[in-house]
Amino acid sequence: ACGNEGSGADDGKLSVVAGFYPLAFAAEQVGGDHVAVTDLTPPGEEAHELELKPDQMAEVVDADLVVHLDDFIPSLDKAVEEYASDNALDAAEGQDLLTFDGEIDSHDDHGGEEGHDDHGHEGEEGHDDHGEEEGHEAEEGHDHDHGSVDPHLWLDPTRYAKLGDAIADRLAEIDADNADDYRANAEAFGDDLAELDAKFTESVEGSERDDIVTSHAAFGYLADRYDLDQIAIAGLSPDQEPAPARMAEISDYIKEEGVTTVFFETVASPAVAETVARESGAETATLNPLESLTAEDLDAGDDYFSVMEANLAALEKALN
Amino acid sequence: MTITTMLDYEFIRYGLICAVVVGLCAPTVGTFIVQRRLALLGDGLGHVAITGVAVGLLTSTQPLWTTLIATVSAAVITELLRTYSKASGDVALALMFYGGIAGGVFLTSLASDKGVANLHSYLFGSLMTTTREDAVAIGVGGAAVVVLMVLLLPWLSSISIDETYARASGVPVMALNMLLLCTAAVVVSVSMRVVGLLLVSALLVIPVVTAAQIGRSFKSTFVLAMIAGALVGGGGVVVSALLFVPAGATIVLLGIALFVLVTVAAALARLVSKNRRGGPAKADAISLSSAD
Amino acid sequence: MTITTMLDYEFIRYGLICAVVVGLCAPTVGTFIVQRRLALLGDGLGHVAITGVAVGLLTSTQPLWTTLIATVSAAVITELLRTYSKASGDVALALMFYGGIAGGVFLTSLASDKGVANLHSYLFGSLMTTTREDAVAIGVGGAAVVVLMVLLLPWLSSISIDETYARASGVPVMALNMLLLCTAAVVVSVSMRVVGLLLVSALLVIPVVTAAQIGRSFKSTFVLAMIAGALVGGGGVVVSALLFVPAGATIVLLGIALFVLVTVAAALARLVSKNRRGGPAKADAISLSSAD
Amino acid sequence: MPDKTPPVLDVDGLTVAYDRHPVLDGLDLTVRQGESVALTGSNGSGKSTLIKAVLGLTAAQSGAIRLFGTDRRRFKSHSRVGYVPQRSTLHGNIPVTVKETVAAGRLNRRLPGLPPRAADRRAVRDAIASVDLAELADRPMSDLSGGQQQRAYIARALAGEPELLIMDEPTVGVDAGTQELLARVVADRLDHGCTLLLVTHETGPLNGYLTRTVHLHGGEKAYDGPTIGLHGHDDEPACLHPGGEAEAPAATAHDVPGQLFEKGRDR
Amino acid sequence: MPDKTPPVLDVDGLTVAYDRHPVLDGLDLTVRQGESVALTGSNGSGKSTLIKAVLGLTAAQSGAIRLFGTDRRRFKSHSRVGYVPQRSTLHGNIPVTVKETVAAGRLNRRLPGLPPRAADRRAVRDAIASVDLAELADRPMSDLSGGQQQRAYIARALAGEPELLIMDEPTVGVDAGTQELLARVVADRLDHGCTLLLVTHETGPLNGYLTRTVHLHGGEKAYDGPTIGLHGHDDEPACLHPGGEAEAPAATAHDVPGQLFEKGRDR
Ligand SMILES: Nc1ncnc2c1ncn2[C@@H]1O[C@H](COP(=O)(O)OP(=O)(O)OP(=O)(O)O)[C@@H](O)[C@H]1O
Ligand SMILES: Nc1ncnc2c1ncn2[C@@H]1O[C@H](COP(=O)(O)OP(=O)(O)OP(=O)(O)O)[C@@H](O)[C@H]1O
Ligand SMILES: [Mg+2]
Ligand SMILES: [Mg+2]
Ligand SMILES: [Zn+2]
Repeated sequence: ACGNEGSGADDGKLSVVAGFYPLAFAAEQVGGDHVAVTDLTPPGEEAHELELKPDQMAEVVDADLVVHLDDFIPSLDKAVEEYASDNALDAAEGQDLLTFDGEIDSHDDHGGEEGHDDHGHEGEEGHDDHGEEEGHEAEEGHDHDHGSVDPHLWLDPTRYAKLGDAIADRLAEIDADNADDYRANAEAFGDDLAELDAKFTESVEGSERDDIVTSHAAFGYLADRYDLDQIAIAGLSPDQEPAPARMAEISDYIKEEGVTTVFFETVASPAVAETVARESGAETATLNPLESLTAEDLDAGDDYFSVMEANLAALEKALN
Repeated sequence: MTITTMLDYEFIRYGLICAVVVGLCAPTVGTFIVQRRLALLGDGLGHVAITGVAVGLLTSTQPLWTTLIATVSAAVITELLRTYSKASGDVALALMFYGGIAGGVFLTSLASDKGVANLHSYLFGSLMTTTREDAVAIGVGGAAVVVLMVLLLPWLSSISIDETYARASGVPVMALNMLLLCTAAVVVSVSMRVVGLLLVSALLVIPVVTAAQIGRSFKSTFVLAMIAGALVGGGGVVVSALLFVPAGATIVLLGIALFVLVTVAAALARLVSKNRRGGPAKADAISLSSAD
Repeated sequence: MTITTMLDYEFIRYGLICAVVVGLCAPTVGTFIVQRRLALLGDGLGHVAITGVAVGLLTSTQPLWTTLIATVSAAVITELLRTYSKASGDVALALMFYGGIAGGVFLTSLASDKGVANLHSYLFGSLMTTTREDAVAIGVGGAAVVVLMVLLLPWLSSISIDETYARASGVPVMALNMLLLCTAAVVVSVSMRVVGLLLVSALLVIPVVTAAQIGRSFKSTFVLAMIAGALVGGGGVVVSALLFVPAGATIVLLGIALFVLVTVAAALARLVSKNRRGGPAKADAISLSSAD
Repeated sequence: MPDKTPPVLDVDGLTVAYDRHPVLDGLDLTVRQGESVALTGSNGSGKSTLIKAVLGLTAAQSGAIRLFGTDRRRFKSHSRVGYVPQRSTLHGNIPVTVKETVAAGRLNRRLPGLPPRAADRRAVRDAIASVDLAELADRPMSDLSGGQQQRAYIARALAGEPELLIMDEPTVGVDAGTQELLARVVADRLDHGCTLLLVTHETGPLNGYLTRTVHLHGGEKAYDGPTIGLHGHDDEPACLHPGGEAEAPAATAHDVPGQLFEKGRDR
Repeated sequence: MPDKTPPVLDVDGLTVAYDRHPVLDGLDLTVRQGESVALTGSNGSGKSTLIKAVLGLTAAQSGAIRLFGTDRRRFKSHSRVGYVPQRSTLHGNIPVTVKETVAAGRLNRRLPGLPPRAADRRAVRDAIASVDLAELADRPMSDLSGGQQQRAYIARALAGEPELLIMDEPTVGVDAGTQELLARVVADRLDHGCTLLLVTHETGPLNGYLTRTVHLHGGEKAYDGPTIGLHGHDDEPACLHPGGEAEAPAATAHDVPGQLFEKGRDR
């Protein structure tokens, strides 16, 4: 990489570039005043669809640390590999990752899980036509470019805390002068997350039901941590057009098991969830997978913790 | 799910209605579109719709309106390009395609903090999530389009078949062209919200080219295309419900299968009749000469 | 980033090289494609690539190979359809489009537990993340394509201009058609991994139609298209770096802007020369009659 | 006769140029009701251009065109004019029958959105019969031979029962039998007061009915007068024999003789 | 002469049918080197079909076709045959000049991938000059008038310096001056041993050089013999006057006279 003048160097701060919101949030929490964090995914934008613009590429090249998640934003992966491999931290490193197989739900005679497929659309050029593609098809919205590994590890507070520690270690290496501050910040971040984890455990453990019906399988880590059964309608991606038979099957299941709520995600179109809800007489509610926050969320002062609290409230209502 | 229990589900009933109506209605517009070699118009309009939604979100206007405005103006520009530059229809379409995508990407990148990211949820429907209101709207709108196209059939076919002659003989070519392309734009913009862009743009074309393999006149092709569209639409929903596969893609693949089947059958029929030509040929010749 | 510091970044240098090379090379294939009214071929091949990647993932084959196989066979099928059915080029393309998309959707839905989800990362590149190896590969491959197209120019143009005559006069039409479409398939499949599908399919068309507005012969259009492609490719990267906008979309919009500019300028030039026709007209007439 | 009937077509100082090449240069032409005019001239002399300008298919730089006394731009009775273009060709993906092709020539007598009346159907049928295509009426145009297609285009022009028939080399590729049939149709129309403007290079049965010849050369009328030498190479009568009866002074302005004259600067 | 030279084209029992309609029915035809043959017949009698079958543009149901003694399917010396199609038209988005169009007719003498040699360039230039288009050589085809375009297509066939020239109504829309020019070109080629097969409905200067006439009717040869009545309506000589010198017995098998004969069942 050339020209490593470091954009943050002007004001003496380390420059940290993060792929999308949860990574940026963790970096801010851990880095505190010593770092300037750039979130490559603008508020409200689909992370997977990100096309890096020349100025963003320059930021990646010049950054002191790039926090990314392998297989999540293809163009960032490639940029890191080529131009920032020494300064990069893969958020998945050292984590106990879930694959979509089986772990998430048991209802998949036909393709269920897998989470997400990818989609990219408006983002990079290519997609688009592409975008089209799915576009053509599906209802859309959120999506994920991940292979058979589920990337949404920040939805499990304990795994998210490990990411905080990893970032602290790297920052300490780069900026030994402030190493203690980073470690302390990471610890505080971990404590907040432990508290959140306790709240989830408490309310979910005492609940009547343990089925969560979602429009797609973004909540595997949440389900894994709290022993829930995630039943994803479209199976994989929210972009994927659901098979009518799958929708009928889930409607039947909802009726049989007395599930009360069908969840959809903030950024995805609620159409599939609403249709299944209408068919089965259940209600709909939102769960936020937190891949990115909208400008309104940020203006309203929301952050990871407040959104997770809202998710918890929605879960409590649905499970009891 | 079996073929008998399938209709117990409301969403399948509505999906079936929409698929059959779009199957009937899209080819009526599509026949003229295909005749003028604009087979990819539907897809192109879909690309432009992306820019339309982006503009709507940026200006805080209801995206349906900006989409309609964007697609209708794209249709008008395509027509003007075709008429006034040396470009043929496919070139005009290509410019619309790439301009539409690039415009959408560009606008989103300029103002990504306004929730523009979520374009696609404004764009793409799915057959299986249609509601009662959707079904009613599609039914009424579809019927209106079919009636309009049938009434104007001779005029629209004349401008599609030989535009220069139509112009010379006083047919209001420009007005009819605009009417046709704008109808296509409205059909695509409205129904892609409900049934998905792939489905509506494919049904604009595939039934028509299938019908053209066996049709012997413009009118018979028009009618056969409607029948093929409705068959494929309805059949696709049933098959997809039975086989655990997505409805939109199934309908399209079924349409392509029908096209292949019909094309091969027609080719075989030609071959067979050629080989036993001694018989019918002679008969033909006789009937012709006696009629003389 | 300023125009002077821009080239300090390696990724901009490589992106610039790739954009200019694709800008030079795509129109050489594109000229023949556009002449035969297949302007949307690039986009169609991209859609088919989706199915190719899906097959690769399902069968655990390297996706690049299945993509190549899928796009090349799609090109071959398009050509066969065009030759043997009554369908024209745009119809063959439309079938390929919709079949490609629907096939991809269908396959993914059948086997979504095999990591098929991740289609797009196998499909789409971005100009700003090209590496040295990418730049070298694109440079060598692009040069080979340009040389091939230039050498075969008279033959390829003859089949694009009047295919029936070419066949009657013994030109190996089928072989050349296949060569052309397969070259297009390879160019699209390979370079969309590096520079993105939007960019390569748009550069296949836009520079060519721009050149056709002012070219007076096939050959001059061919050359002008290469120049326009390289200009737009290079210019787009510079503009996008200066304005903080995505490179691919910028190049495409710049290309469309150039097209509009050239078209309007050409129309104005015609108008002006018409109005002062007294002068040149007379001169013309004289030179013609004296040459007689 | 010509001088007593009202003008059907009135072209006044018509100038048309493509790019930098002037094709028609201040052309005047008046055709009166009942006349039958042969429009001749070598290739590229502007015959088709004149016709296209009259029909509004090509923009004129200057000059006025009146059809039945009305300025072309305000002219709305399109059914009064029938047109056979030079070299019509098929395109499009969908089969179109002969009947459908011919019916397009009747549209200008129908109200948009309404079905054809009995008279419309009859006119189409008669037009098809008059070019002897009745047996092929329901066959797709693409199945027809070149000459048969040309006959369908002639029928299309006849279907509107026009008062002014403008035909650009209509008998190109049409066999002798049908040309005679057509000559009788034309004669019949002329008897009914119809006017005829016909571009031709050929000799044939039709030419016998063309009583006036207008010869274009260099963007101007080189000859305008009675047809000379009805049978034979009569497509260039005035120029090969620029006789004294030529009314157009332009004819004498050219001093190039015979062959060369025909391959002059206007190509 | 005809009987002494080797056969250039040999058609044996050729049968072609479109859909259920037979067009050619066991047709035999031999054309020998140096002959100049007029192929006549009413519209739809199968003239173009015969030519397309000879050139491999239409599949035959049965029969053999030999070109210069070689079966058509194995025939590779394409440069020995020149072809002017009936009704060529322009399509495509990119301008193509006259020179580029004509150069396509020379490709069969060039090696793929190699640049044209001086002889190739000269042949193209000469072909263009021979139809009097030299001044328009660098103009796009779309700027040309109908007759000028037709002349370019003729030049294209000449550019390959063929030994057998097959022309399907080549002089359609071509003015008298150019027709005479063309007649001289053809005469020159005939002098050099070239063979000519020409479809025509028209009379014109070219017809004087067509010494043999083959008349098609009902998918068979109705007449095959010397051309009768060289000037005048000579496109149907044998049928209007089925004289005794007709070698084809088929001609006498028809008992339909004159006019009706020409509009017979084969349309
Ligand atoms: N593609 C086709 N499909 C079906 N029928 C066809 C096709 N082409 C020609 N025909 C039929 O074959 C017959 C012979 O056609 P052909 O073009 O050979 O006639 P022709 O003698 O060249 O006539 P013309 O003088 O009008 O050019 C006609 O009756 C025509 O209807
Ligand atoms: N679209 C065009 N663009 C430029 N020039 C044109 C165009 N159409 C015709 N011309 C030129 O205008 C002149 C007159 O053409 P026009 O078609 O009127 O000739 P014509 O008399 O009908 O000839 P023909 O007997 O060959 O049909 C020709 O020199 C031709 O080159
Ligand atoms: Mg003309
Ligand atoms: Mg013919
Ligand atoms: Zn996700």
